[in-house]
Amino acid sequence: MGILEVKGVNKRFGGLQALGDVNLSVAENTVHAIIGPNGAGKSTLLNCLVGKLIPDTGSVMFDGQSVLGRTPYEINQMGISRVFQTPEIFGDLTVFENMVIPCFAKRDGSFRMHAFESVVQEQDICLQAEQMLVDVNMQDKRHMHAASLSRGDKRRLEMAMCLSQKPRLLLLDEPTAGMARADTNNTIDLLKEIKSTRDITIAIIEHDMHVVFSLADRITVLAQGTPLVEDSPENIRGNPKVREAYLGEAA
Amino acid sequence: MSKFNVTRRGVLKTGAAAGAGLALPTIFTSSAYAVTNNPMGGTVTLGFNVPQTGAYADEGADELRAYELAVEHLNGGGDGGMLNTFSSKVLDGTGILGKKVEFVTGDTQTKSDAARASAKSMIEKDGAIMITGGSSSGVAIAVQGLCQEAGVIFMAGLTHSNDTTGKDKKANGFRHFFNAYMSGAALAPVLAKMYGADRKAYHLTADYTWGWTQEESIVAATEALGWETVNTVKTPLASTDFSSYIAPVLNSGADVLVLNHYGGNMVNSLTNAVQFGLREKQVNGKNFEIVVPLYSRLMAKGAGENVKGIFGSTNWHWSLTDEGSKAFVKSFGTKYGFPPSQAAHTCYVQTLLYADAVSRAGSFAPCDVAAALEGFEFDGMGNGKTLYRAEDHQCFKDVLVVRGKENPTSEFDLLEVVEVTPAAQVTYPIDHPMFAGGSLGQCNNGA
Amino acid sequence: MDAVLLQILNGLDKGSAYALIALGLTLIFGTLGVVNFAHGALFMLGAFCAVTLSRILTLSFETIDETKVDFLGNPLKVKTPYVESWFGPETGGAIIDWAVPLSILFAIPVMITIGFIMERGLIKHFYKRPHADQILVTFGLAIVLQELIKYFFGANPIPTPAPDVFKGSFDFGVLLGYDPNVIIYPYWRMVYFLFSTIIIGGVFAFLQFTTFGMVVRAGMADRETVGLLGINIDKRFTFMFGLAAAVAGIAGVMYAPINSPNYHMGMDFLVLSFVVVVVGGMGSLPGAVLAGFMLGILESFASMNWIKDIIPGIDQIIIYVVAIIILLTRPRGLMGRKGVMED
Amino acid sequence: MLGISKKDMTILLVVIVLALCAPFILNPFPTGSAMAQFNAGYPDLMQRFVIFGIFAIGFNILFGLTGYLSFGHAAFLGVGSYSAVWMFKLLSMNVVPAILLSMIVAGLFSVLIGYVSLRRSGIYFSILTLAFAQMSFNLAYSVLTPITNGETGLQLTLSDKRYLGQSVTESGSIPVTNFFGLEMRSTYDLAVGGWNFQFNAGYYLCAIIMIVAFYVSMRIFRSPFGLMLRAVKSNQQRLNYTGINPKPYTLAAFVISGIYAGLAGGLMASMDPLAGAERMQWTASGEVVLMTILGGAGTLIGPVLGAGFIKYFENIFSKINDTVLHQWFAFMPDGLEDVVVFIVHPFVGKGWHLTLGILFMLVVTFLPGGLVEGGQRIAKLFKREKAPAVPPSDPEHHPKETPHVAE
Repeated sequence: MGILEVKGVNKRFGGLQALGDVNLSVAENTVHAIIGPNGAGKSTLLNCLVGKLIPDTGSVMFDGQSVLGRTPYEINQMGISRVFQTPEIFGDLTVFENMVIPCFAKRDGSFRMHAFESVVQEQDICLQAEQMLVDVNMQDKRHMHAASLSRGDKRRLEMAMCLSQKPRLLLLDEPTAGMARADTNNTIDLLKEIKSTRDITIAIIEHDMHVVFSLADRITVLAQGTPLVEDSPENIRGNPKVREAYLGEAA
Repeated sequence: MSKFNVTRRGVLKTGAAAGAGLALPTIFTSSAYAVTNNPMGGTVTLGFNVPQTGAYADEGADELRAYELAVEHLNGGGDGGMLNTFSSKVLDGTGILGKKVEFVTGDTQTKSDAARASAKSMIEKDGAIMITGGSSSGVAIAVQGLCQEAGVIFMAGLTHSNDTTGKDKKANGFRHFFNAYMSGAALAPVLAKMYGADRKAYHLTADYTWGWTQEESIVAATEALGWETVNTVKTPLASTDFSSYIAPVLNSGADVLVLNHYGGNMVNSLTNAVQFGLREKQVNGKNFEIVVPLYSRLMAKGAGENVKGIFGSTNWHWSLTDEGSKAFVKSFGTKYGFPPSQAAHTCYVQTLLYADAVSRAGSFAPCDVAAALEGFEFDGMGNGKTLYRAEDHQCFKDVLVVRGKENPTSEFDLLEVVEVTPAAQVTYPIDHPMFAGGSLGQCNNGA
Repeated sequence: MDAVLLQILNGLDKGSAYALIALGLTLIFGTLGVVNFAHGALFMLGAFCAVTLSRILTLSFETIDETKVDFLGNPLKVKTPYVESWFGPETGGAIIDWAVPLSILFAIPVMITIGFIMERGLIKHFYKRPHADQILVTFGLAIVLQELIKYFFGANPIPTPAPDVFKGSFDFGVLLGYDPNVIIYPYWRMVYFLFSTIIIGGVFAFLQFTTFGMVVRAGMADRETVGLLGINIDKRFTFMFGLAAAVAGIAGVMYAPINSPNYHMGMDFLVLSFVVVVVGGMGSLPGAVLAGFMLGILESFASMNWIKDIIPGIDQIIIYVVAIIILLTRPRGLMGRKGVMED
Repeated sequence: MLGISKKDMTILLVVIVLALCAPFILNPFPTGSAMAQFNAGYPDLMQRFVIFGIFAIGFNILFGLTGYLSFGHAAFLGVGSYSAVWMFKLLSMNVVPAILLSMIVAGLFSVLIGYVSLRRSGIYFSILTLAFAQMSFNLAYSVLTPITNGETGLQLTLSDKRYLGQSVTESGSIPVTNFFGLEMRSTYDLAVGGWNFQFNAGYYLCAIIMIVAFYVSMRIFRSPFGLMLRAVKSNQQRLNYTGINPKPYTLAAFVISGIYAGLAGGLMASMDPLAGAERMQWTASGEVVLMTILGGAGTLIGPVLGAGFIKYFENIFSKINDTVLHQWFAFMPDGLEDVVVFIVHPFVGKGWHLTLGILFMLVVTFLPGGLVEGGQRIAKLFKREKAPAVPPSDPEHHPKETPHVAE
């Protein structure tokens, strides 16, 4: 039994079958990559996991509980954090304030009317945020506006924000899309470090095979909205069906 | 540091008199025996509170011209205007009680809030001893209430609602302008004479207090003479296009349309009604007619040719030929190049009446002034013999029934006076139901 | 039934006024991304183009008529328009009579020029600024424009009649077999409705069938991409602003005989036309037109007596009630696109 | 101290000093001088400054922090005023119950409108709030006249029953509003040389409430709640995926700002017991938007500055007439005097709208951050002379331009 169990999920947009009978099981404390050509339904699947979309049929269970019908913030409170393809951060706020928000969310839940305390007096929260900034090596940028960070820093910040919530499942949506090789390698290192130092399950959608094969423990290949095959990286590499459907053109 | 001299009222007054001789604002102080803004130096300040922005700005501008003229005449400038024809002769062109008249102006924006703020600033900051002006009843009633509380005299400008001297009357407030009841009483007999007693009327009424009192008055007056009221329809204040209210009129069986609108509403509803060709139609075998009970020449100008032949009532018109009107038109026309409006006339007269009352009372104290105005009978101010009734502070005087002129000779020559209804015919008992409720209360000297 | 037909006619007319202004607002918003609070003022300026032209046409010389006197008792100065003395009273009178239709020719260049100046001088500096700033600056501009008009023309409405031919009304009822006088409709309002339809159709045709229009539509959909194609979209957008100003202007010209123009008529329309635009869906031209007609007709229905008897005061609030219902049932108005002005 | 940082303490102290010394600060010119026209230190206007300051401070909590632009906040002010006047009519002339009721009623009303309107965002939200407010205004002006007294506005009359107080005073007039016996209109005058300073009880009540309101808003700005509100403005998507539900936060901000508006309305009625329907019109809602943006949206002190700026124009510039102009320029030779008066004339008195419009355009064009930014630029100029400018560390005082170009 994996921490995330997707069973028989279908999703149609008008005449287009975006997802057709998707079954997926992500085991705890593994890195599970989902790959597939453009339009294979990777993003749709991800959106079904986080509550942005509701599948037409099927079930999505996280740690034994259904996520269907829940809103994104409820699903996040269950322990799923999501990193976006283009970093979604609070551009108007400082780096430090960006880090503080997930810490509050973790401690206080989805809403709390703490209108009369001061942020700076919440010492435990501030310490946590500070520590996380040190962890990702951004403490010197704590007063900068997040919008003025470089793209790589934004990604790191977003990742750090997600990690500071200590999620049980981290969803990464093409974390290296559009990155230069060096940045990509840095990201891989960062993810490797996360994987080795924390008890965390990671599901990653990725185009870059280099990234996928450096990180993944299991790989699911999606094609035309249906899982083609699920296996270990080595077997995927040698699978002729995958080669034909996907790697043949892409790799 | 000993210059810091914390004083109560009494000490201050001497200081002020010693200063530039200015009336200092003293509103709302708690010390007794004083009069709000009692002028101590050689000048007296009047507050002219008129709409300077918004739809009534032109009317406000005309009021302001009249006030400036009145001040000029009070101070002995110009040709003296109505001072020469006024039946009371105490004003001699040396200001009021020997004090030179100065004035401050404010913008009512035709909103009761803004008007009160503006009046308050004149009282608190500029030391105005009397507030006058305005172009709508809502504003007049709101400012009248303020002046009552602040202890200054309010000489209303253009306000036509029955309530101003009805349920909302105040001891410190006085109205020279006529009211909706008087419009009805003056207009109905003329309408019955011109259009016959067997008529069916359809009313369109601006949906706020003034509109309602006018509708009530006209309905009562016309029904008393045999007319039937087919329907009364309220139109939203914000309306600019009245087509959907006018279109069903013809099919309602009515043969007269009464537009209880003023200002921009009146211009638009009349224009729309004429556009629909109502006046060329025949209903019940009679010519369809339109009536605008409250006319204003300034506003009628906005309706252009559409006013031709349409009956209404007005407080005063420049074509009157009595000595007072002629004197006023002459000095106003000479100074500004065009004849004054009825609003200008009322504002001019109100200023003179106030100055006269102060002079006769020998005091600026509102209670003394009020006593001098109450029951005051005068003549030579344009509407014949006039009485400021003591019980409700309403002026009773002749009312004009007018009609849009068919062949105007100039852009000012829009209305012709059809009948001058004598004051007796528009006078009503003090306990008339349309004016029921409310009481003057006690006059307030303020301070 | 007759009452309903009558109110549909009235509604079409009101609706065409709303639709025309909303169309211009949407053109500017859709192409330039600017919320133009000064659009009502452009409508007002258009109406005052009509006033100005009729003032110009009636420029007069004075002769003194000794037989009559003016209000001060002096000999009366009689004014004769130059036009009448040049072309004779017959032709001259006809020219003056047709001042409003003629004003269209006058208003188009004037309004396009005003639009160009506005866009180049002010609006273009606000493309990248928050909507709140755009609203504030255009609101300031609207105040300035209307105060200028007030300064020169006064606050009172100025009568601007339609040509005599269009006086009176047409009896539709007789045509449909009703009694006379049941469904009547003024000729000039019919002209206004037809005119609006033509303008609206013209704008759509222009956007649909010309290359220029296609580029603009593409720009409305995705500005950056079109910019990347090397098309000078800015110049075209300037032109669009001029076009929108001209549409608002001639709408104002034609509206002048319906209600005498005054300096704040733009503000009176502004709020309503914003409601119309939003109910139609931000950035959607068909939505703006549809919502304009729909709200116009519903407003007319709400003024019917028996409806007012059931719900007193409904005609005061109908537009807002409808707006609330539509926005709550259709998140982005009738035809709005996702993500436009939602943050 | 007071749970705020040293820097905030300084700002608060400045506000306190400005508010308490306003009768001096706003009356810089001797009463008799030609410039006395520009004095604003009389009770009514000072009260308006702080009352609209409160209104704008509250509005800023919604608009400045969350970015939700409400075009209907005047409705809450109006509702607050009506409740306060009703309290005076029915209960007593003490302002405390009136103000409390106005806050409660405005709060409830804003829960209702906020709950519905916040189902949409962006301009759709704005138009929903506008629609609700315009409905309130139109109905208050006409159909609801029995409750609101329509066109004239709700006022006190001699026949009001006051269950905890007298209907009529011994002298036969309507009793005045008071704070446990202290009459709101009582004023002490202080004459110093040519100056005349007025200290009004009502003003000081308003000023103290404004200081408290300012302090509360400061605490909100610095609180986790305030941080969440800014996060709502910055990126709602991220907030959702960070486990935070933006809805209750925005609704809470909406209601808080509604209560502030109700408080302002209640205070207005307490200073001058009349509630006019125009208070609820869209122009009144627009006014508070203008105040906030003009002063600097999202900054602490900006809205107060903006409120003062607009109210000053409305009340001072509108009163300058030609006679005053001639007095000012009397020192010039006659011909020149007339020319100058002719040039200045369109901009003052009845032309005050024109000046205001031009100033809006200038401020928005050249000071995107509002008057606060203007102040900062001036301060920077001075600093630069002494030392190189230090990069600012306080984000609230540097509202970033957020490009919102539609698509």
